[in-house]
Amino acid sequence: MEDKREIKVKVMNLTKQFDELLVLDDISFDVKKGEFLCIVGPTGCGKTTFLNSLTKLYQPTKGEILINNEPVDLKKHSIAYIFQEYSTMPWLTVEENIRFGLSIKHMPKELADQKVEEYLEVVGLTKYRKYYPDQLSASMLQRVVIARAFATEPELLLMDEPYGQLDIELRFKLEDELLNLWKRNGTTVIFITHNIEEAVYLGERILVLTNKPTKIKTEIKNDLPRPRDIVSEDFVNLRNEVTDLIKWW
Amino acid sequence: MESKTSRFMRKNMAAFMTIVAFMSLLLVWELVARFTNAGMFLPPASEIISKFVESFTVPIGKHRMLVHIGVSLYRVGVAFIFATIAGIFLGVSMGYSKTVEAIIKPIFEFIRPIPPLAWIPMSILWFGLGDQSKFFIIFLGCFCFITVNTYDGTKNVDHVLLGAARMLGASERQVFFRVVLPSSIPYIFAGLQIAITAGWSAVVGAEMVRSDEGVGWLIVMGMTNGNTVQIMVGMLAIGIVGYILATAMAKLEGRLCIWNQQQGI
Amino acid sequence: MESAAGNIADVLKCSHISKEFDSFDGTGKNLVLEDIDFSVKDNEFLVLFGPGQCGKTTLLNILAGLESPTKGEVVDHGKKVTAPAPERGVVYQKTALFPWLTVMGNVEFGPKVRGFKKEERKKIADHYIDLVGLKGFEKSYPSQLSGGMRQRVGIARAYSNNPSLMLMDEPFGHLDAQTRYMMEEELQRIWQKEKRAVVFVTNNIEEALFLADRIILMTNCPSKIKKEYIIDLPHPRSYVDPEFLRLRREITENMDKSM
Amino acid sequence: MKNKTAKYKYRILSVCSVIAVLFIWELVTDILHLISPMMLPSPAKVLNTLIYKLTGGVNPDGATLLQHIAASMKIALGGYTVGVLVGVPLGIAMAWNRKFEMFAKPLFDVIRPIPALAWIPLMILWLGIGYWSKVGIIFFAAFISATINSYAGIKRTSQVHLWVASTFGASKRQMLFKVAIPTALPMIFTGLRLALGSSWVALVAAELLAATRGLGYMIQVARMLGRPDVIIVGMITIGVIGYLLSTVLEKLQNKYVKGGK
Repeated sequence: MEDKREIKVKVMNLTKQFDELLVLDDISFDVKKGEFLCIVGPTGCGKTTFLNSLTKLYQPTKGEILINNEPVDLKKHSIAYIFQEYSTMPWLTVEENIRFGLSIKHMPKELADQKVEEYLEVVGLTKYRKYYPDQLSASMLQRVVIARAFATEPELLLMDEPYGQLDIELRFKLEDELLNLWKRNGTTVIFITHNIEEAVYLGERILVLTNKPTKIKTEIKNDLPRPRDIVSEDFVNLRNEVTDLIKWW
Repeated sequence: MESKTSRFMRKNMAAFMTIVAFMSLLLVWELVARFTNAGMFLPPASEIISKFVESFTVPIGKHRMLVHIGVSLYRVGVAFIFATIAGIFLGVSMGYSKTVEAIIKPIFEFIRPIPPLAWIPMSILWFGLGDQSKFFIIFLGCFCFITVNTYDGTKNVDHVLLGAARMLGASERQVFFRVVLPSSIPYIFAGLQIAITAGWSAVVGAEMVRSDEGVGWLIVMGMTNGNTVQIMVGMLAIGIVGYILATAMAKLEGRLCIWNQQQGI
Repeated sequence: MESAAGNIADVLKCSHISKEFDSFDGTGKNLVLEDIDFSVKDNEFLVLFGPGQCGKTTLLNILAGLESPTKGEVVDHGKKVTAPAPERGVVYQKTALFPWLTVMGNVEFGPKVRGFKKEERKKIADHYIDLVGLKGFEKSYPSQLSGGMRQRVGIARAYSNNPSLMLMDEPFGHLDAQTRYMMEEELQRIWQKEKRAVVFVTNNIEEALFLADRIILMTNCPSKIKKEYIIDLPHPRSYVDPEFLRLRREITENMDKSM
Repeated sequence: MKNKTAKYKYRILSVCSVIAVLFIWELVTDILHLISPMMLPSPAKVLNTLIYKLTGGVNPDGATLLQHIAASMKIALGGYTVGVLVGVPLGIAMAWNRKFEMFAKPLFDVIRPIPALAWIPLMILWLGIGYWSKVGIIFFAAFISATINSYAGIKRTSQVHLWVASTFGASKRQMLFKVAIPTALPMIFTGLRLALGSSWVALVAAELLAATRGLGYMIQVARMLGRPDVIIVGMITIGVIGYLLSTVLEKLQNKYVKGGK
């Protein structure tokens, strides 16, 4: 069935070249408003360059990125980006870390306090509000970063393999939490990962990338019913389909 | 696509700006010195540079510039070598054996805060006014830094590496020589780098208090007979040699610890 | 099911192992391992699987002799384990390679400290460097290798001492999902060629099921043995084979919820 | 249990070694007279000179120990404060603003290798041997350390943190105050401690050369008048004060600067 939602993000001929090395090669695609798009590619497919160029952290060599049909501008559009490396601020407590985005956006104090309380509750870290990052476990650090991103209620959320280091049982727990937040806030999410099972579990649509110079190999619709059962027949077939497109090992 | 020339410009922009900075500074200095009364205090740059070049041929005091620098370097070199041997030996033994640490560390910690130049009066009393007392001062200046850094290096060796070596069948002696020492090298070199600069500063201090030649003598003699140009020439020499010593030690570390690229002590 | 080849003699036996540490604030003690009993058969690939970071690495260190248990003992071929030894090779999560030695230097370290002659240890080193697929990288330093390659050196280094038991502490923990699949297949290949008893620690269920002859499911802190699973799926195994997925669901459901 | 007793064992060993050194020092000087008091006074002599100087004794240098300390501290803290107030902002500006860095860094790198002591003759020639020349010397000592460490601190800012800030739409100024400076704070404090150390060293040197009061002056005069006991008292005081100043700053750092070693 045709997805009638309006286009949130439009990427046209995105190319990125570092001196001689061509990393992103003429990539074009759209993302619908409120869509959960997964992007998966082989190891070394320049996924961080991809997301950084999308947000203009890296100036693209060629091509244009539009959000709500205007060129992307970090000061105007409310975007949140969760990086692969740990990005909590070691000098701030859990509470202050979550407030970081809000204070940058000069949100009035009472509204900011209320948002911080709300998202401390959502990720279950209320008890740890006064802790510093070096006192927390890996999974709790990821929760702080997710709460910080969602607290600003962004219209677009970018995630670069945030759960790579967690063990399976914990990863599913955080993925379900993410899906709930996505449904609740109607955020548009672009989730990029190496883990094929994770992409199939989360995404409404999956973009498959090639190796460097990175292009879009193909696009796969994924309308498996939620909550998805990783053991079910259809899930496994879809996972195999994506694996065969990427498998290099 | 960025054109060839503009990329060339972008890459060499830094060098270009540096030249601009220097030129403008020298120009301003020249104008101020020549045309305002500050000239009495601050001789023009051109005069200093020409005097500096001239000092390599025309002697100041008994010797030419190269001899002054040579004497100072000789004093630093000798003291630095002794300090390195003593510093590494003491640092390693304190770091590796708890008993040695318990005995020596308190005494060492008591002496460390005393600046080397504060020892000058005592060293003149003990060693007289000659080179010996200067060696002692410079030795102290370098010795403390090398010992502390070596001690730190030996103390925080990665325990997992010690475990790995023992697992592979290494005896305690082999663990010491094949793991503890190599992994302390970056720390030792960090100590040597600080020590060479501290040593150079100590020789200048020692020579200023009492000497007949050397860069320290140059500037203090300039002071006594009010010769600002000689002071500035001396300071230029001290700065250049100081820079060369520091970069040489850094290059040496780069070559010897190639494996240490990513930690980059 | 008994492992295919080799005698049934126990390579390693540990009985009633417990371990407690002084807690950070120095008041009480926190118990990390509680009354652990199991033995490792010759040429058996045993996986210690459990949530999070509690106790598994400590248990492995105790088996290797790097740490001593508070209670209980570990016996290797009848001899009490009190110190690390070449018979029990260890592959660490953070690889623990000697950064100042080249790949060849690292792999040769074991034979060298045990006094092997130059050509002898070069032959051993070349064999294992080739086995883990690092031919041509003998001269490079660890800082110049990727995560996966560094782990291969760690494996080659432990093997070069010809141990009767290989202890592996989440060696692929830091690798991305796809490189991890590759390294698991690589380890299977190496293990088939160089049969040894292996004790492999991991918190990744796919990895445990892909590699193990037997899985010991550990509880959360303090770690106790919860359940044992014999895995007799034929090799090479597939992550998406129905029986594999069924076992995976069953073990995950039995697992403690980590924090 | 095991490591508790070990800790005590080592502590006792340390105390014994200090006592042993003092005892040997006493033995060699007062008891066996192996070394002449002109070369090395006995600890007892040093102790009562210390007490004498502390309790109002003015000779041989014409001021009590406390007056010397006060004179030295006044100069040291004067030069230090100015040096740090100039050095820290300069270091931050050089590290944060590309264009300013290209312009200022090379000039700073020219001054940097010149030891603070080398400025003494120029300062004394320009400003005489009084208060201002010494403040000038100490300014250089503090200024160089403070700049180097603040510069290094800002450069240590992690790229990921900057990206996080910029995706939230932070301006360059917000990124400086909310990310770069907090990351750099530990290094800036290290700079403050190092600057204090090098100021103290430069001060002693300056007072050795030309001063009318201060600890450096005291030990220099004591040498001329053959009073090694006063020299040692002076050296111990210099060491103790240097140590106290650095510990005070360390305590401040641990209290106010959190996270991000």
